[in-house]
Amino acid sequence: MIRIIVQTAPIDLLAEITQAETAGERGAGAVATFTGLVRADDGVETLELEHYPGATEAALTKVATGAVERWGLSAVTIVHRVGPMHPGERIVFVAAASAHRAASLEACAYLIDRLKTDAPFWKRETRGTQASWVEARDADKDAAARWTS
Amino acid sequence: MIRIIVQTAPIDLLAEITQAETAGERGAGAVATFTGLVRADDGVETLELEHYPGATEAALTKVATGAVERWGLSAVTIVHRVGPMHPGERIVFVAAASAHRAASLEACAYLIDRLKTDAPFWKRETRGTQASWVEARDADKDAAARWTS
Amino acid sequence: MTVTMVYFAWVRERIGTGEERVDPPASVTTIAELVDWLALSSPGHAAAFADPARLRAALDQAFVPIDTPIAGAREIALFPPVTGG
Amino acid sequence: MTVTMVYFAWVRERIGTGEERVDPPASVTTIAELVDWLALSSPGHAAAFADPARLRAALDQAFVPIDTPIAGAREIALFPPVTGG
Repeated sequence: MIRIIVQTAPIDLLAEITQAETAGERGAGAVATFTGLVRADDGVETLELEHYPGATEAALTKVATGAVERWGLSAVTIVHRVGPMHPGERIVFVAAASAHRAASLEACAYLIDRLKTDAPFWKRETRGTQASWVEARDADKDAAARWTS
Repeated sequence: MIRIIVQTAPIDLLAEITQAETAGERGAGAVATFTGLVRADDGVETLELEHYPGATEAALTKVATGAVERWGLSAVTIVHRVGPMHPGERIVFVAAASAHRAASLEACAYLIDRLKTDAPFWKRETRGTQASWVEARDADKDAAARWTS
Repeated sequence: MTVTMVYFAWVRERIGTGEERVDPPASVTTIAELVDWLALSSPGHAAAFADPARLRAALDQAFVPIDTPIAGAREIALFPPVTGG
Repeated sequence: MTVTMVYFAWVRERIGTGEERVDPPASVTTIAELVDWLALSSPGHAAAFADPARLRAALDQAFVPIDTPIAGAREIALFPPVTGG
């Protein structure tokens, strides 16, 4: 079961994980998750996420479908928040559920690596009166590329 | 911050993840988790977990400390349930929190791989009137060994 | 041919709008040529498209290379490299 | 020398107790030798230790190889390969 959500509301972790645990005919034996949070360690006061409505959901669905096909998962969840948020708040949550642990762990890493390069989101950071768009990192491109082999 | 718990009570996911997210001076930018559940797909009605009190906590602390040293994590949590449990219930929860995602994802896989081979837990499955001890898997030994390089 | 342009992040900010409909001449056949042509339409467009290496594109909501032909496109998006997650 | 033996899983079940205090002779110097000596004490012990390759050991709560010397040990544990997680 694939669950893709782009929302302005805070991410409800417990509901999302429980859903991933119990999705599918028999539920999962293993659930791996990744949560990305707004970091407080570099002076950012507000982080604003912009996205491309429609194209974002299509890109995330493609990433999720690729993971299900590759690892035979019982559930994939991707929840990405958009709009303004503050240090400590959750930006993104991904979960991969499977019968055994290796598939869920690998798929979870795949989901977040691909999401970073394949989904149309842009981050703007505000520090005091200074706003700046976050630059894309080569490391993200490298991380995504390792899954194409 | 290292948090090691062996308990008979159900695992409180939300409390554990929130704790991992906010532990440390500045909190985390990335939290990876793994949850193992009792599978319902092979006829098991009850799974009972036995452990070696004292030695279990020492072994889990050693695994957690190794992960903190290797990946510079802001938090590691390992919660393992013992006693009888049923299909769909959580057996084990591990979390690794760090500034960036690669460290948390790798550390999370390390924690569960090492736990499988290094911590004194034993599983007994009951199907109808038949109880049997689960056999150790070579795959677990191989998974743990890949982290020693 | 009329096409809807959509812009995101600093491309949108520099141009001053997130969406506009444009009608390029027949000589404009690829997204890269469309960018060069749009750069002439205002100082904002010129600033947004000053460094084409920093631009990414989508055609009808699917990511595509910047040299992709525009024939038949309904919606073309221009934006910086993505930074989600 | 008196040492506390602790047993887990099917080792415990076959022996019929999770803990006992034993007093091996001086000729018993390693855990492997202790296992051979304990196997003589009851049919349950014999059944638990019939296949030494399936046994794992801990000395004073730390995992050790089965040929580890027992000198100075307070607690020795014998159990099957672990299956947690």
